[in-house]
Amino acid sequence: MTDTFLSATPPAPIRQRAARDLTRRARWKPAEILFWLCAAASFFLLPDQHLLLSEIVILGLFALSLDLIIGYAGVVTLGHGAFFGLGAYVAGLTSIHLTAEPLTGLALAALAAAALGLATGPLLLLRASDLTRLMVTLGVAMLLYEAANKASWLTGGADGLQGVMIDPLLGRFEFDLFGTTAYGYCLIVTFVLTLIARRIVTSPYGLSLRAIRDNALRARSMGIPVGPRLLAIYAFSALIAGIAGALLTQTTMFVSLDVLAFHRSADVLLVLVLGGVGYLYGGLIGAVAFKLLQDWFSALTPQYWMFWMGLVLLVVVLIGRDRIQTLPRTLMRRLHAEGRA
Amino acid sequence: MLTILIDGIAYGMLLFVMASGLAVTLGLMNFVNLAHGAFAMIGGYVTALTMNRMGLPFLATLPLAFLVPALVGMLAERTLYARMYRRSHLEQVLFSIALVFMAMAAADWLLGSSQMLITLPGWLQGRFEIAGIAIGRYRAFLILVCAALVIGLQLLLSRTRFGARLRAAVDDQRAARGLGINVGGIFALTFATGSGLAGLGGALGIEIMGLDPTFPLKILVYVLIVVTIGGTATLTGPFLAALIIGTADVAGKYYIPELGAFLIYLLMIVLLILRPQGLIAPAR
Amino acid sequence: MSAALQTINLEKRFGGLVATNKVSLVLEHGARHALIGPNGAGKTTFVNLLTGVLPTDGGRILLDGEDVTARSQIQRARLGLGRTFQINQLFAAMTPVESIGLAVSERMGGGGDIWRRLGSRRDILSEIAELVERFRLTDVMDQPTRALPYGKQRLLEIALALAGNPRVLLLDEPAAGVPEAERGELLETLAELPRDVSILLIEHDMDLVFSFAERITVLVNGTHFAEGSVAEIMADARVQEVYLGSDEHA
Amino acid sequence: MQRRNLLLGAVLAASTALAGLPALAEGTPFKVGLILPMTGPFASTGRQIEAAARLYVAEHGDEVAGRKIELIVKDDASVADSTKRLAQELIVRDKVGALAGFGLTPLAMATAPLSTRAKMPTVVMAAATSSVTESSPYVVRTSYTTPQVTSKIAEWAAKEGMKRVVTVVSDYGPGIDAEKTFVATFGAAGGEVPETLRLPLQNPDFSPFLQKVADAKPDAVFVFVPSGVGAQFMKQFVERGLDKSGIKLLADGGITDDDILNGMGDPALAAITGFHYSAAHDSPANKAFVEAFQKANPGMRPNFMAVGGYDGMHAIYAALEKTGGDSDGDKVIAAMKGLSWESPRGPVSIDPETRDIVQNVYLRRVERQGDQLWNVEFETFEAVKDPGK
Repeated sequence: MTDTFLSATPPAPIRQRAARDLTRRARWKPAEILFWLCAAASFFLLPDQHLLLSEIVILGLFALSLDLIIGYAGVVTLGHGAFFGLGAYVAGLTSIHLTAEPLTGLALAALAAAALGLATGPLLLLRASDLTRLMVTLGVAMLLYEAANKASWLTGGADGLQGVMIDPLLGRFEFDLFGTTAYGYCLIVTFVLTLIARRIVTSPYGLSLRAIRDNALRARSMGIPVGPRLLAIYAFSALIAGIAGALLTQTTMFVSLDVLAFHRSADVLLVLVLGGVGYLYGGLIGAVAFKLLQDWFSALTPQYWMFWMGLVLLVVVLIGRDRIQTLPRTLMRRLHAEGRA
Repeated sequence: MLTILIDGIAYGMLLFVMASGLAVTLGLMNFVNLAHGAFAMIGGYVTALTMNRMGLPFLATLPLAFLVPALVGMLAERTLYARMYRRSHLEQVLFSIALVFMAMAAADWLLGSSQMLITLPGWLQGRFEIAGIAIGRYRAFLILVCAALVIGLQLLLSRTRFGARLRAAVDDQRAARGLGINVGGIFALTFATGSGLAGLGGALGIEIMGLDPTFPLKILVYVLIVVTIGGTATLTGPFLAALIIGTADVAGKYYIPELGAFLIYLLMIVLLILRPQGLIAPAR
Repeated sequence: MSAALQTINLEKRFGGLVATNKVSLVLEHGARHALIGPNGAGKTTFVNLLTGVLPTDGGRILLDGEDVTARSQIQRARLGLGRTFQINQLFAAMTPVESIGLAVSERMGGGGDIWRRLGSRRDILSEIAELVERFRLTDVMDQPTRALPYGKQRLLEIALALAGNPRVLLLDEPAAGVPEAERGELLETLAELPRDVSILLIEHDMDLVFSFAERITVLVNGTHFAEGSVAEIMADARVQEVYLGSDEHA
Repeated sequence: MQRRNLLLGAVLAASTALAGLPALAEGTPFKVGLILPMTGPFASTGRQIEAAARLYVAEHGDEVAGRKIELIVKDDASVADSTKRLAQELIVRDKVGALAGFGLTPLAMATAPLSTRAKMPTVVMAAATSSVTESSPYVVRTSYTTPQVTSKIAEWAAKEGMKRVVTVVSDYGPGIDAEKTFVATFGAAGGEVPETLRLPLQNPDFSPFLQKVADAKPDAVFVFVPSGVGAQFMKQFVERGLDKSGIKLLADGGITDDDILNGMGDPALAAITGFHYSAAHDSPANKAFVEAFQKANPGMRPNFMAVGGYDGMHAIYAALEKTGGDSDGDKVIAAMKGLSWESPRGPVSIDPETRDIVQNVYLRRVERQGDQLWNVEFETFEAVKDPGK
């Protein structure tokens, strides 16, 4: 067999080099560690900002989920709000009808969103243009929105779902007015999920996703089952989006129809593109930048903040986000290189 | 029954005029311009302001509603859009949404956030009857104007030198340049035409859809639906799509009101599953 | 014993144009078989039919005696049908190690592992190392593919196909576009391909065909035109006229 | 991880200790957090309320009972979770003494639990669903409720001898509220509602629904749609000649919103509306209000949103006056209960039981006076309570 040919010479140094190359992406980079240190520091140093920070982290987690399919699987969607909204409603309904324990709500929301992802995923596998995918996913999200509006006996319709009460986290930490528990909770959930997502995108499975994104023709000819692989990441991405939605419900103790609205899906895409796709932190960084700018501008001018927001986005795009973004990365690489030397 | 059909066709025609410019930029120039609605809004405001503040008659404002957005479009194309042609679609999305944000805030600042309304001239109000079918005068007017536009546009693209040059520029920029075609100029003109059409659509649509600073986002989804279902390869595709969506929406709400808002999305999903490349797919 | 790969009356039409006209071809085990033909003879269409990129309009395809006509591209690949592409189909952002590792781990059933760390399976690592060396990619193994010289990319193209441990390998113009300086390396590597892999070489370049192939099939206008040993084909006057003649004009 | 938990616990303990939120001492400013949709589709609501609230402060001075009044305006773009977050920040960070604004029902509903928890007086200046005041004992409303107005329209229609009325409402909370109230009240008075139509919120063309109305051949059609949409509806109503075919157009006054009434042109003349406020209300208080408002905001005419904001500020001022500057939430709310005053819209009071506004409901028709259109009142129902409770 071929093996005789292959096992002719077992070159150990080459193997080591190969191993080093394969583990390269999974290695923790200083900037990543710095990012999480900053996040942890913000919890202790900025107690006044916990409410805004919670909102940022939730949006960031939502954008991260989108990055998994856009950045890693190369499939664009404009309907990711469907999963976010479903998670939000499931968490709200769980607290009203089943249990007010937050982690149960989180788990159920995740399951529901993943199930919806599995059910609607095949629509994305149509041989179609990006535009078609965008619109099909948008259509699904809008259908869900209208359904939630119609089913007001269940969802409260346009008035919103009332009566959401969440028990203290782990039975100890009550969700306080300052948003401290909420922020801690969101931050830890996001951190854990990022770790899991990170592990997945650096696994052999994650490598195969990148291969499909870069060259689906080749991937098929290598026998990679493209459809199931994409479906799996879509469902996982939906799961995370559902958790982000559930976090929003649990920290605000309210669900309204706009969790499913078009602007939810559009904003998250904006945030992700602003932060950059395909390196997992784009969503989180984009959320920080977007929300801080928005908060700052709307404090200055509640009526016309959108103008300044638009202007900043415009300048960012025109200068080229790459150039802005690679700055820290080039710095990092330089540091890295020095560290090695 | 026929009244409903005519209402639907008029609505579809209106959608087409607004969407046609997007079909051109997206299909021919391969640029995702989500700010398309902003040009429609400019056209709408031009008509509303010249009518309400300067007392121009409705018809006289329509050429202005085409020209002003076209000029703004050309200016924006030369200064901003031209830098974005080579970027990824996602960046184009970010770029054009940023423009939408700015346009919405600017409109709010300049003109206020309330609905802007116009009063049509008497001969366009009310309705008339042909063979027992009642037809709204304005809707008949819409159908006529839009039909003329559709034909004109088709002729422009297929029969004129400009159309031929545009197609050449789109097929292969480098070759077109080699033939001495001013590709940048062609693109600017095309973009201006698309923006002007959007503006005209916005002006014609005030009476039906209203006009306020959120207009660009409000029509965005409808316009995208039309372009996606129609496919970006031809103008005939979006035209058919606009008619289908227009009549289906109106008829659906009349006959099965319970499905009301669902219908348009369901229809879109089904059509896209059946024809993922659009009604009229690009030739291979 | 059945052939490694066999087609029976394979057909493909595009509208009115017959691209593949009832082609029957037998690829023996361990074969070094070349498929040649002038431009537009339907060689690439034939490869696309074999690999399942295009659906057939008639006829059957047997892989080791098993009918795979209705199987998908992915299933055929899993059954041991490997291919290279006329125009490189590589993963531009990945390194050769990653690309080859992907192919190896897919074959070993590790491609769907979501929790394992890359580079943690020793068996896979060994195979990567051997393939990297075999295909003379050692120097560039950890550089992004897009930065590789064209000849190296061509080698990687073949390495990826071989990494799937195919029983049958279709090489679609492997030497196309390779600069003269890098050509020798490529030819050597081709010559060293393991004997137990049955190879169908689709080629334009006669030097390569004559040095590599033991048997030749000539395709003209989508039709099986002639077949025989290298010597027979070289001596065939009809082939000279139809094929080699037209090649001079091309 | 252990250490992290400990730290987390410590911070939580420290912050819950602060959560008591002591009522601020006299002399410090009394801040009012005004959360409004300033951008997006409901931006005009925010604009009107903000303008009116600022007008009130300008007219009445920024000091009450020794406390300086500060307005903090925030934009929630009518997204409920933003409203909630902004409210929370205003409470814990800016230490406001009262929250106000709330353009839409879900925005108020999202904030209500927070008001209860922080004992925060919350003045709803716009949202009109009946149940808003039931969502928290700290909520007071100075706008109106949909059933309050709708029930009187239905009564009037029955009184005028109408037998068959079709309802057309936008398919969302307030619309459905209006539909239910109309059907119940009109039915109780012996009328018949042969068809109830619901419009999707995203609905650019009304023709199919108007065709249905025409098919049913009723005496009148009752309409409830968000205010910007109303103008479109009336135009298409007239375009189809429904007014000439003898179908009367009854509506909640939002449809002939004073803010944009002038732009609607003659189609607006077809409408008979019921509402709690018209800029044409004939009283000295209103004349002064309209004049001052237009002087401060050229080109704008105050509408029902403005009067809700104006009266909301009055409620806050009057309550502070009563408590002598004490901003304790319970005391402020207690002071608001039972307040009564002469508003630009007419006499109003706060029902001590429900904390909802009690006011006159007027029936109006649109008339042209000079080159302007006005909602002219022709019938008054006095001191109407919200029938929903």
